[in-house]
Amino acid sequence: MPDKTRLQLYIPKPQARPGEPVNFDGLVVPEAGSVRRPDPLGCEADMRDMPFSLVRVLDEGGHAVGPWAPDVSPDLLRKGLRAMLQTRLFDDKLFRLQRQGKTSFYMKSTGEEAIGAAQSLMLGQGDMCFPTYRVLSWLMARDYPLINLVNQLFSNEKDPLKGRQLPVLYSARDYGFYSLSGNLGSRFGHAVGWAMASAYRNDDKIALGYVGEGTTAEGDFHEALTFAGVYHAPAILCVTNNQWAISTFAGIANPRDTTFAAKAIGYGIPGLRVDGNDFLAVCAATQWAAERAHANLGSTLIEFFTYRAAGHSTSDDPTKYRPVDEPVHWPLGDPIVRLKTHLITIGEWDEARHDALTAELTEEINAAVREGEAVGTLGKSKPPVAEMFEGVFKEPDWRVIEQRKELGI
Amino acid sequence: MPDKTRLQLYIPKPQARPGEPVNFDGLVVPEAGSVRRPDPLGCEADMRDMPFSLVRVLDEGGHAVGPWAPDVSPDLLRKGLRAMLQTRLFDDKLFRLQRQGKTSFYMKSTGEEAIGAAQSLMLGQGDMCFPTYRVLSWLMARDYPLINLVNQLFSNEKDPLKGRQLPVLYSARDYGFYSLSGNLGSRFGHAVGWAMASAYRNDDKIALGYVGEGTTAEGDFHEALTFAGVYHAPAILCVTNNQWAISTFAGIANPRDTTFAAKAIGYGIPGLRVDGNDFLAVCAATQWAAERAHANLGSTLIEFFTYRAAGHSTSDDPTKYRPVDEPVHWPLGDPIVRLKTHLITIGEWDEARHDALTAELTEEINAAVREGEAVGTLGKSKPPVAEMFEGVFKEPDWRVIEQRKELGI
Amino acid sequence: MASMNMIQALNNALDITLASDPDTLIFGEDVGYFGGVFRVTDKLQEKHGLTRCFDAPISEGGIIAAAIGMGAYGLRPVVEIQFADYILPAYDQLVSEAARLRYRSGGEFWAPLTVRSPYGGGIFGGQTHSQSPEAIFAHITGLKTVIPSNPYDAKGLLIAAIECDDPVVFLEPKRIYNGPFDGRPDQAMKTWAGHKDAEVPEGHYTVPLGKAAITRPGSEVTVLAYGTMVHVALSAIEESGLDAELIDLRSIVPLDIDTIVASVKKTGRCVIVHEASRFSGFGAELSALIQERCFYHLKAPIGRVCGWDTPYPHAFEWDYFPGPARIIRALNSAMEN
Amino acid sequence: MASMNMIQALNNALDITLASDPDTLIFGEDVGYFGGVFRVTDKLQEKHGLTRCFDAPISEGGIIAAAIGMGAYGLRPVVEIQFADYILPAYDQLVSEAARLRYRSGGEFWAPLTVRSPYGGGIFGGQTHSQSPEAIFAHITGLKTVIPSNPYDAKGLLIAAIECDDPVVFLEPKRIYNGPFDGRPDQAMKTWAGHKDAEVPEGHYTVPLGKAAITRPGSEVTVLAYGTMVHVALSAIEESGLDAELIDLRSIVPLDIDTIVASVKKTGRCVIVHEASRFSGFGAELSALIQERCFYHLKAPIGRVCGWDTPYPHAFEWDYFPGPARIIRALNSAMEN
Ligand SMILES: Cc1ncc(C[n+]2csc(CCOP(=O)(O)OP(=O)(O)O)c2C)c(N)n1
Ligand SMILES: Cc1ncc(C[n+]2csc(CCOP(=O)(O)OP(=O)(O)O)c2C)c(N)n1
Ligand SMILES: [Mg+2]
Ligand SMILES: [Mg+2]
Repeated sequence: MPDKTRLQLYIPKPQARPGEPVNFDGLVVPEAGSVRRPDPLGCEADMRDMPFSLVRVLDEGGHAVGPWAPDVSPDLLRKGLRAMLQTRLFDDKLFRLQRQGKTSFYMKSTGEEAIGAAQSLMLGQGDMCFPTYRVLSWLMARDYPLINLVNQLFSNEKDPLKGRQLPVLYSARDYGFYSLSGNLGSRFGHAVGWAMASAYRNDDKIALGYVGEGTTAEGDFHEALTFAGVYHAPAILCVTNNQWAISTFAGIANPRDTTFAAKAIGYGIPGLRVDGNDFLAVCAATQWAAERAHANLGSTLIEFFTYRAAGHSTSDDPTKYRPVDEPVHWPLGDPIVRLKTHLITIGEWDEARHDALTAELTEEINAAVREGEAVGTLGKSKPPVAEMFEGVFKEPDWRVIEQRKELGI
Repeated sequence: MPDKTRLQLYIPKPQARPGEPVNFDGLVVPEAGSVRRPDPLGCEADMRDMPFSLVRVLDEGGHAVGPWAPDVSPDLLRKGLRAMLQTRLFDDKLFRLQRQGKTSFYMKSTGEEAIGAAQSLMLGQGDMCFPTYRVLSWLMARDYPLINLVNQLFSNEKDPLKGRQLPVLYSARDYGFYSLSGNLGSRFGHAVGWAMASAYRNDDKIALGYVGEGTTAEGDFHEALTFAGVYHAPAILCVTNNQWAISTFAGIANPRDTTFAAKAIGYGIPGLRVDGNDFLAVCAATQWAAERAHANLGSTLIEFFTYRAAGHSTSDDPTKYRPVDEPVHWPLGDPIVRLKTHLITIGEWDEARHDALTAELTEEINAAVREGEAVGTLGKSKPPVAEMFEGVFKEPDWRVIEQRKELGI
Repeated sequence: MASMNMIQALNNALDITLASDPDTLIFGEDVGYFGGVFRVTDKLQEKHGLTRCFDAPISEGGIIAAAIGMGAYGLRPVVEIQFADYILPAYDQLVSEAARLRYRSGGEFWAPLTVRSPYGGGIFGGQTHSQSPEAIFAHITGLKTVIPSNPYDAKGLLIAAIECDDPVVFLEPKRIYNGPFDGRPDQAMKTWAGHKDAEVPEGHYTVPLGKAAITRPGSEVTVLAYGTMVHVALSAIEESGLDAELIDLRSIVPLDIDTIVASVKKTGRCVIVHEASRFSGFGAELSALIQERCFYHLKAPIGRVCGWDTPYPHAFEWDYFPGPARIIRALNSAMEN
Repeated sequence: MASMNMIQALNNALDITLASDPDTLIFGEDVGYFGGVFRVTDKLQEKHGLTRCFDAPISEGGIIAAAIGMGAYGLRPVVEIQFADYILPAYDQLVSEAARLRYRSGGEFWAPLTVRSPYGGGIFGGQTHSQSPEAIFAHITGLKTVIPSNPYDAKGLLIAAIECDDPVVFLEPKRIYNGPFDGRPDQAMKTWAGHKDAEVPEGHYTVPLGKAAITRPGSEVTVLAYGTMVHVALSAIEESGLDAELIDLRSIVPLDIDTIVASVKKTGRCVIVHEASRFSGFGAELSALIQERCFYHLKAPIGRVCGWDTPYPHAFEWDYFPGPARIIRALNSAMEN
C-alpha cells in the first residue's frame, strides 16, 4: 500500500496576472526551418513527435526556410496580406462602431489573421470551412462583399441572415463558410460529417473545422475527432490556441506538459503544431493536411499556436485579467508584420505599396460602412418582421401562421 | 494544390465475422516482464511510450516476472482467485435463472474478472469505485452479501434498491461501489469530481473510474479526462478494452493504429496499457497509479486489454456477429486459469483446494439464490409500491403525494 | 400487400428508401452487420453495402453531429439512437444545431436528418430503457416529432420523415414492435398478424406528418393518444362501454390541431393519455390548446392520464404504466360532470 | 439592510455561503479570477481562496459531472453555466444523473448541487444568449427549478437552493440583474435603487423553495409570471387599470399550487406570461393544472402570453418579447368573456 499523504486540490494559474511582469518562460520556440517535414502520405505512427515541436517557416530576417517552406506564388502571398490587413482594419473600425451603438456586439481576430487567410487561399472553392467567430480573414481572402458583413453587423433591412442571427455569426455558403452559432464547438462534428458525405459521394471536396483551445474541452471536440479517426474523414481539424478563452488561460483546457496537437495521437491521426502567426507555415501545414486528405488518408489535427492580441469581444476588458503589455511581448510577433517583411525581403513588396494598400482598404471599408449606415444601423432599420416567422421549418406550420396574424403582420 | 483523386468513405471492419476463421493477426503481445516500469513519481512526458506496449507479469509457465511483478501476498492472491471464481459461478447461475424468467435481465463479466477483483483488493476501504456493469468482481472481492445481489436481480421485496433500478445496476456505498446506471460513460466525470472533492477536503481517498472501450467515444469520457488532467484529480481512470461493444468491434471506437491508453497523452497524464487477464499485472498497475495519485500527482489512464468471452447480455447471441470460436482463441488466456496456475506454481494452491473452493462457492451461491427465491423472483414479489413515490426528492412534493393517493396506496 | 409487424414495416421503409435514393444512408450503434438491437436495420448492410448502413461509435452527440454535417452537404441521413433515453447526450446537437440551422443561416443550410429511436415503456427496461421524452422535443422550435402506433403508419410516416427537409425525431414505441399491447400485461402477448393496420403495401407510400388518425369515431368523449397508448386507450374505451372518439396524433409536431378541436367541440369532453410523466409533459400542451380553443364547448375538465411524476421504476412497471383501469376512471370522471 | 442590485445580492449570498460552509465551493467558466462575465462571483476567489472559487474548462457536461461527483462525496458545489442556452451540452448529466441519483441508488447517493445560470432575453443577445429553457427542466422528475425576480428573493432563494439536498437549476433573469425591466425598451433604464425588493438584509436568510409571492393582490384576474416577466406583467396590469392579482411563482418546481388555485378560484380568470416559446412551454402545465383544479370557477379561457414559436431572433427582439401590449390584450380578452 502506498504511503497516504494528505491530498490537495490543484488549481492551475497563468504565469502572470495584471500587475505582474509578463512571463513567457517555458515557451520553447524552435528556430524556423528546424522541424522535419514527414511525408504527408506516411504512416501516422511515425509522426508522433510532431505535436511536441512547432512548425515555423519565416525566420527573424523574413526568409522562408526549411523543409516546410511552401511553394506559393508572390501573388498568393499578396492576396493573403491584403486579406489580413483588411481584417485588421475592418475589426478596428467595427469595434469603434460598436462603441457608438451601431451594432450590438463585435469580436476581433487581431493577431490571428494569418490562419483563416492562408487556409482560405490554400483550399479549393468547393471545400467547406466550419469556422469559429474568429476566422473573418477566410471571408476577406475570398472577397466576400464587405457590405454583407456590415449589413449583418447593423442588423438592418439588408442583413443577409434576415435579422435572425447575432452580428459576427456569419453564414456564407457560396464562400465555403458554414453557418456560425454562439454555441462553442458544436459544429466541429459537422465538419467531419460533411467530409464523410463528400467521401461517401466520391466527391473531391474536403472540410476544414476550427475550435478555440478553450473549446477543446467540450465533448463535441472529442466526438468529432473520434469520427474523423474511425472513418478517415477527409477533414483538416484545427485548434486555434490563442492562449486565452475570455479570461481563462490555456492551462485550464490542457496541462502545460502536453499540447493540443498531441490530442491527435489518441485518435490515430497526425497532429501538427504550427506557428499560427507565420502565414507561410499555415500555408504549408494546410497543404500537407489537404494532400493527405485528398489521398484518402483522412484527417489531420493542427494546433495553430497564436495569441489573441485584443480582448475577447466588445464585452470584456482584457487588462482586468492579464498584464496590459502581454500582447506586445508575444514572442511569435504580428502575422501581418511578418508576412509583409517576408514579401519585402523577397522583393515583392515595399512600404509605399503597403501604405497605398492600407489607404485603399480603409476606403473600401469606409465606403461599405457608409453604404450600410445609409440602410440603417442597429435599431434604426431591420428586415421585415415576417422574417421572424419564416425558416423555422421549410414550410410554416399553423402555429407561426397564427402567431404572425396575432402580431398583425 | 494536391492532386485531387476521388474520395471514398472508409468503414472499418473487424478481422473476422461468423463463418470466417478467427484472426488475431496484428495483435502484438510482448513477453511477460519485458516492459519497463517507470518511476510512478516520474514525469508524464517521459512515459509516452507506455501506451504502446503491454504490461504483463505472468509468463506462460505461471511465473511472475519482470519489473512489474507486484509484492502481493499469497493470501491476497487467493482472495482474488476466490472473488473471480465466485463471479464466474454467479454469472453462470444467474444467466440460467434469467432464461427461466426469474430476473428480467443479466450481464456476465466472463473473462474480465481479474480487473475488478484485483483493483478492489489493491485499493482502500474508503476509496470509491465508479463501476460499469461488468465489475461484479469488485463486490465479490469485498464480500458484498450475495443475497443483496440476488434480491435486486429478482426485483423482490428485499431488493436493496427498492425496486427502482434494473438488475445488475447495483449501488453499494459501504463497499466503495457507486450507483450504476444504464447510461454509458456518464459517471466517469463523477469519479473525477469525487476525487477532486477528496483533494479539496485534504482527505486521502482516491477514486477509480471505469468505462468500456466502446464508451470512450462518448463526450463524457473526454470531459472527465480534461478535468482529471487540469486539476490533477487523484483518480485511476480505466478503459476496459474487451474488444467488443455489443456487436461492434473496438475499431469503431478507435483506429487500430493507436491504443486507448494513448488517449492519455493528449491530457498530460500517464497512460498504461495492461494485460487485463493477468491478475498480477492489474495489481501492479493499480498500485503504480494509486501511488502516483496519493503523491498528489494526479490521474493515470489505464487501458485493460481483455476479451469479453460471453455475450453482451442476456439479450444478444454473440455468434451472430463474431466467429463462434473467437473466445477460445483469445491469445491472453483465461484470467482465472492464469492466476490459479500461478498460485500452484508458487506452491500456494492445488487442484484439490480449487475443487473444494468451487464446491463451497457454488453452495454459497445456491443458498443465496434459494433465500432470494423464498422472498420471490421477478413479478412474484416486489418492494412496497410506496417506494415508487419515495426518493424523487429528499422530501416528497405534492405531486407524488397526490399521485400516491390516486393510486390508492 | 403483406402482413408485417412494426419492425418489418420500418425495415421495409428503410430498404425502399436506400434502394431509391442514393443520398440516404443509415448509421448508428450496432445497426450495421448486426442489424440493430431491435433488428430494424436487419440485412440492410448486406443488401445495400457497407457505406449505406454502418456501425457508429457509442457517441450519440457525434452521431447526430455527423448527420447534420452530412445533411448540410446534401445527404439525407437516417440515424438510430439505440434507446430514446440515450438521445439526451445529443440533445444540444438536436436543439442548438439541427433545429436551428435553417433559421439562423437565413436558409443557406439545413439538416434533413431523421433520428429513429425505440421509445417508451412496458418491457421491464427500467429507468433508462423505458422513458418517453417527447415533451422535450415538442418544445423545441424547428424540430418535428413523430410517433407511430402501427405497422402501416410506421412505414408511411418513416418514409415521409426521411423525405422531409426538416429534422425529424422518429420515436418507435418498442412495446408494440411485435404486436399491439392493450395495457394488460397479464394477458397473452398478441402479434400483429391479422390486425388491419398490419396490412402494409409493399411499395413506396407516405403518411403525411401532421395528420392525426381517428382510430375510433365516437360522440361522447374525445381521447387523445399516440404510440402504445393508442392501443391501451382503445381497449379501455371498449371496456368502458362509452362511445368515445379516439384520436391517434401520429405526430405531435406538427400537430393536427383541427382534428382535435373538431372532435372536442363535438364531444365536449376530453381525456389525454401518455406514458411520459405528467408534469410539464406533452399532455399539458394538449390540455392548454383545447381549453383555449374549446372553452365554451367543454362540459367537464380535461383529464390527463400519464406516468407518475417519478423516474421510471423497474419493479413497479405496471403500477407506473397508465393502464386501462386508470383510463377508464378518467373517462368516467369526464362523463360524470 | 443594504440596497443591492441582483448581482450584488447573488454575490452576497455566495459570499455568505462560502464563509459559513466549508463544504461549498464554486466553479464555472471565467468565475475565478475574473469573477464571471456578469460579475456574480466578483472577488470571491480573492476573498475565499483559489480552491473555493475557480475557473473551469469550457465543458458544461464536465462541470456538472464533476459537481455531481463532489456532491456524492459530501460537498455542496455551486456551479455557473455562463448562459442558460449552454446548459444543453450538460442536459444528460442533469437529467440522467443529478436528477436520478437519489432515486436509483435507493437513497445511497445524492447530488446536492446548484446550477446557476444567467437566463432569458431582452439584452439583444440573439438566439444563443436569450433563451428560456425552464420547461425542459420542469418536466424532469428529480430536478428543482428556481427563477427569482428581485434582489431580495435572489439572495434568499439562492441560499435555500444551495442548502437544499436536491439538485437545483437556478435561473437568473439577466435582463433584470441591474434593474427591473417593465418591457418598454424605449424608456430609460431603471436601476434597483429605491425598489422595495432591493432592500436586502446583510446576513443569512432563506426564501423557501416552492412558495410563490403575491406581488400585487387583486380580484378580477390572476396573472402568473416569474423572472423578468413579473415586472413586465406588473407594468401591463397598471396600464390596464384592471384589479389583477399578480403571482410571482419564484420556483416552478416545486410549484406553489395552493396559492395559484386559491387565486384563480377567487378571480375566475387567468393569464400566464413567460418569455419562452409557447408550444409545450411551462405555461402549458400551468394552464392544464388550473383547468383541472378550477374548471368550475373559470369564467374565461386561460390565456398564455409567451415568446412566439420561433427561435429567439436577434433583430426582432421587441417583436418577439411578450411585452406589456400583448399582456394587456390578453387581460382584456380574459375580462371580455
Ligand atoms: C457551449 C458554450 N459555452 C460557453 C460559451 C461562452 N463563451 C463564449 S466564447 C468563450 C471562450 C472561448 O474560448 P476559445 O475556445 O479559446 O476561443 P477564442 O475566443 O479564444 O477564440 C466562452 C466560454 C459559449 N459560447 N458556448
Ligand atoms: C449513452 C448510451 N448509449 C448507448 C447505450 C446502449 N449500450 C449498452 S451497452 C453498449 C455497449 C457498450 O460497450 P463497451 O463500452 O465496450 O462496454 P462492454 O459492454 O464491452 O463492457 C451499448 C451501445 C447505453 N446504455 N447508453
Ligand atoms: Mg482561445
Ligand atoms: Mg467493450
